[in-house]
Amino acid sequence: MAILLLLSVSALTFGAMNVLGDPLFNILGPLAGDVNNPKSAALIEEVKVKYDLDKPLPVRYVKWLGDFVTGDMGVQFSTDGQPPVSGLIKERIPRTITLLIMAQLLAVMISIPWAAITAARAGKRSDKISTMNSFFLLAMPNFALAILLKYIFSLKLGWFPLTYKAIDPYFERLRQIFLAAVTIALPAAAVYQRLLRTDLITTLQQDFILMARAKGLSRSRVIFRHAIRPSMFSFITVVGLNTGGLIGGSIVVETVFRIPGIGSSLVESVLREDFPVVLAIVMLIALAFVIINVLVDILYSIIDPRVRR
Amino acid sequence: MAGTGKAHLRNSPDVLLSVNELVVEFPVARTGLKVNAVSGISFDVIKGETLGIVGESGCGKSTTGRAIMQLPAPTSGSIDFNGQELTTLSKDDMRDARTKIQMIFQDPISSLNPRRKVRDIVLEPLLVWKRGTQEERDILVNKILEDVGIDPQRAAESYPHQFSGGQCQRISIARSLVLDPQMIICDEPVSALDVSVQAQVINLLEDLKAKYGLTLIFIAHDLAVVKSISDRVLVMYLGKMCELASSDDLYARPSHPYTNILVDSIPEPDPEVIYAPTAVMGEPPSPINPPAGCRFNPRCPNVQDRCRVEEPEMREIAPAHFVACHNPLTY
Amino acid sequence: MSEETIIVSVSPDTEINAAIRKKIGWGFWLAISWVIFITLLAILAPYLHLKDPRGYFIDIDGSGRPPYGPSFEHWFGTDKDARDIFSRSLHGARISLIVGFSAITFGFIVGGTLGIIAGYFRGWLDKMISFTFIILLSFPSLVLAIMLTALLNRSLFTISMILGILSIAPVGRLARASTLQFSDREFVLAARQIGASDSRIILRELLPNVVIPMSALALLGMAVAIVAEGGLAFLGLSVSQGITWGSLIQIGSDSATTLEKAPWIAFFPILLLFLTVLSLNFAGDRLRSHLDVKESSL
Amino acid sequence: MNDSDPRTTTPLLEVSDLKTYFRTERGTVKAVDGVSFSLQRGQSLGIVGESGSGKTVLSRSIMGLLGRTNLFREGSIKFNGQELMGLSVKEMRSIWGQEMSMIFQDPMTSLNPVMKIGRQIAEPLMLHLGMNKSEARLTAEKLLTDVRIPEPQRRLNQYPHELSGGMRQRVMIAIALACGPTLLFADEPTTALDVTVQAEILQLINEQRVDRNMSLILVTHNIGVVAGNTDVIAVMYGGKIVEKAPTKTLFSSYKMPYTEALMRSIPKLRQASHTRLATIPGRPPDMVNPPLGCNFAPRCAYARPKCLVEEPELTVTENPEHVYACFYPVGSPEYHERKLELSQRSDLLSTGGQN
Repeated sequence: MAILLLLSVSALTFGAMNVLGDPLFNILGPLAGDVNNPKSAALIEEVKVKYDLDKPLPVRYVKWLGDFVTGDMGVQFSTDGQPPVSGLIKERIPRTITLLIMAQLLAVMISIPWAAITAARAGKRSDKISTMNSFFLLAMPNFALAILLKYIFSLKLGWFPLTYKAIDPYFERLRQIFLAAVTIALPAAAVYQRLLRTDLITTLQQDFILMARAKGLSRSRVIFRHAIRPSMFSFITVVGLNTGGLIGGSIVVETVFRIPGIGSSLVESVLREDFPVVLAIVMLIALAFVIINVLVDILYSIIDPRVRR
Repeated sequence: MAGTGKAHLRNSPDVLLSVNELVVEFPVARTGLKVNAVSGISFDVIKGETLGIVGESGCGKSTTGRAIMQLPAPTSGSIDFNGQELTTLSKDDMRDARTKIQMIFQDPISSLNPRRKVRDIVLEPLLVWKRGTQEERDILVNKILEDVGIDPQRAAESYPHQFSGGQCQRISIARSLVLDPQMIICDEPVSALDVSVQAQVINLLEDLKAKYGLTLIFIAHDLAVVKSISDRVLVMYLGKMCELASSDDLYARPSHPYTNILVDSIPEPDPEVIYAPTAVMGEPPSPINPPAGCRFNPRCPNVQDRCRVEEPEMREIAPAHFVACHNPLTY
Repeated sequence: MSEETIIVSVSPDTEINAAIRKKIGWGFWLAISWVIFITLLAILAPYLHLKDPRGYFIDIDGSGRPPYGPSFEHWFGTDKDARDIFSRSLHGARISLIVGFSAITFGFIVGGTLGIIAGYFRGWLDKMISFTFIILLSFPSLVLAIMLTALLNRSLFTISMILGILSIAPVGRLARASTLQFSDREFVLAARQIGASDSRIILRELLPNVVIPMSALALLGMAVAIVAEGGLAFLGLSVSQGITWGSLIQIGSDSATTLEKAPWIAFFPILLLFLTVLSLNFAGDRLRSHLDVKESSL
Repeated sequence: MNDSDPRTTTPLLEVSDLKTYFRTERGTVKAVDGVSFSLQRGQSLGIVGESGSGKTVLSRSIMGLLGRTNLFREGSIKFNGQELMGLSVKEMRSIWGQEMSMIFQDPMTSLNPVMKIGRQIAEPLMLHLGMNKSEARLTAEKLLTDVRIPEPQRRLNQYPHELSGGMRQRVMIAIALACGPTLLFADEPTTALDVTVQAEILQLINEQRVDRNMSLILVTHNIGVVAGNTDVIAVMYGGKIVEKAPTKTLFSSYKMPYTEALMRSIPKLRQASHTRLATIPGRPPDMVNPPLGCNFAPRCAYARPKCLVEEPELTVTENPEHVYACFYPVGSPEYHERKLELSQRSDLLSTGGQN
């Protein structure tokens, strides 16, 4: 199933790129339409052969797929003398992964205690205030939040550096990434909190919680031993699924904080109309996302004894 | 014991419904296994009779009721209704046949569309079949609503959630009556209701049966309720038949060990009746992998070697009293 | 932090349940009012005698150079080219709202139909449709949007369609799930046993039940689409002609100096975007919990 | 209080004028509205009522297991001579599990689905009795044997979903019995089970009650369930106890027309089939706006004008254990008079050709 999905996703992406877009035009620009000029025509032929554009689509797809799995993602169209796509990705991907892991950890670390506290006080004032807070966070588009945080913490308070420099010391770079990670993490934490809170409230209304209370267990034991675990299932699923949202967020946030990661290079290459790069990045993200979903499924069955067989 | 056979089928011109060797199986998702919900049931119902089907959860009694309506169609077996074989009907013919058999469900609230007004729900079948003029339809719907004890005025402006459970069940009954069916299959119609309301609905069904000349199949897990309303009772266990007899006979002389346990287990609302249920071992096995021989053998107090290998067939041990057991208790 | 705060259901008795039915509350109406207000302003923007959104209002007499801060003349201030932010924000609302509205409409029509069909007929049809949804969901939505904008021209129509495509899978999955849930309800069985046809059951029995709870999703989905459009515009990938909130924000934040010296350029459009998204989210959420509560009390 | 041992002189549980209201947006739900009764050590009390009668809320209110938001609770609950009303949750906790415990209706949802059964039983043992892990495990195994679960050792390592419904209910009983409580609440313990399983569970509860000299409060809607299993029965209607009597007395000489109607509306196996059942018209009262007088008056065939305006108090019959709340109880002259009228009217109706 997962493999079928991976193949469909990659074929679809490849197909869309090559059918909807015109690779020839992207390489040669206006020259591509200039078939009457023998000089251009020769160039077109040359490029077609060089990039396998003369072959039918399925053949190109199979060849491209073979290359892709072996790590060869082709060369960038637009700029001669640039490193191959794989080189670009290899350089940039660690930053994005750092950013995503940091953001995900922050979001989870914030959301669990937040949810536990609000669920235990559901309906009270502190819970209502927290609900309002999460509404505000959720209504703030990530680019706007990024600008706001950048304005406050980098420009006005100066706590975080304004730009990411690859030559900076590791800690300095991490600080820059940290602010970006917070930007992604805050709304994500709000999403997780709301979900976990709802599930916790549902769980707290179940008979087995009443049973646990009737045993005379303490409040914290009831919440942490009895209520949290059965409430975690959809939480885990959503944390997994939300990785897609975080990747989307990272595209925007990397642009705002000028972090040269995968996301910002996706935007750059789209603006440059550099197809191999766009294709490689989209594919990489989609594949990573599919794999994460599969992993979440497996994790889910490990945690819930009812699913385990 | 819980077994097959057709000795109890009657050969009468008045037979309205005759079910033969009905089998219903469901696949279990992803495993390739199947649930043997109903495994070879035969029974018949004559006009004007009330047949009760009783059994514990998972015995296939509701599945049987739905299989008659082809919702979903049974895996095999034949269902003869008024001379018409239901299992081979085309989709359109089946739609037509369904108007003559109607069904009432257990959950009165879930069986009414929450977003439609009550009167429209009752009117709907007439619109589907484009019966009568608008005026005729209005008269009929109002009459039936009054017959089941619902104020038509209120029904015209209210949604189901504005009625109590008992009233919703009355509305379901009204809906099943508007197409003037010959038979109504009642699937646990009172088990979701409070006792005081339960009695109202049972009495209503008895009255309507007489007034509209209906034939009823009454499915429930409560033996006392089934006995109260039925002429004959069929006891089911794990997709098979155990015993079939007139309801008074069945209670007075239960022959199948399972029927006996069932009768014994019911706590009578009377402290003078000493409550000492016969011990029964364990709980019903899974219908995915039913036991060989008589399906009741792992729990039967009188089990013998024969019961573990040979499946008993229904046989007449007294006039109109049938049992599927190798060594029945009475007679 | 006292002990008594663990809430435990007090719902053994149905009477109590019925009593907990909620009112939708004034917050919902406030939020809806804002959405209507901003929509009206956006529609009427060309007729409101606003300053020309493309005009340059360089203050020749004053000593300063643009950008000018908020003043009586320019309520929201101006950008570096001395263009009036207030007027531009209201004109920008037009594209944002049109895209949000048409995207979610498209998503609902396509996704909703597919979802209901999959949920009602089940079987291989369901498998195929569900697989399509899974494929669509295999792309993080912004990535899919970026890929498609890269391939297509960036007109108002295509951007709306692209965001509409993104909403197909989430809408469709919800429609499928609630169709599945409702087709198990006995009233659907009851409709089949009175002999109603499939199309009648879908239209008369299922559709009202599926669509009403989903109306809450429409509000939430519109918010998502508006944010997504904002994100694309911010990245320079949205509608190539015209002003949108996202592009205004981008102009205000393209360099650290602009952001530091003239934060209003970015902040006023952010505020409008924020309030609109907040209202849509809030109204949608209220509506959802309102409908859910009613549902559960049935 | 200190000079005499309350354990011998006072009943185990004494509830007086207990009120439990919930504030909702629709108004105040008077779920339990002034209930008083007492329960002796080792005695079993059945509380019978239809849905909405307040029987479940009553048992949870006595135990103090209701959440405190939007809750109003008043009256007195004396347990072993100690006043429970006003105790903090922390103080209640030492009573829960140890002195009082509860079995719930649905064994499916009352066990933690992601915790092994052994741990769920061991938990109160370790908490209240200070046992260590291995002691608790041994005791848990013994408890499972007590509730007649085969292969107890293997069961300890299983999750609830791996057991059948009846087995789960046995596990619940084991948990409730773990710390040797003196009072056991059983809230519809067999409603979710099949009849054959129900019989076993009821037997088990009763057996354990006698063995451990516990008191039992059995809450149910099924009169049959309490008939053979309790010493005393209290009938609840509209948040109040309307009649309470020793089991045999209640069945032989009920006084409340509601009790009568309830008994006669149940189909009984011993009756011939198609026996016409008695019905109670209408539906239970709305507990936000209960009727002015007797709660049952609007549905009562014997109600007179007084019943609609004045609320009857609990009255003692010649048997001091038998109380009821009715102005015109079964057997009173007014009751007979109305009964005669009713039978004449139904005769008229049937001869008049009306349906």
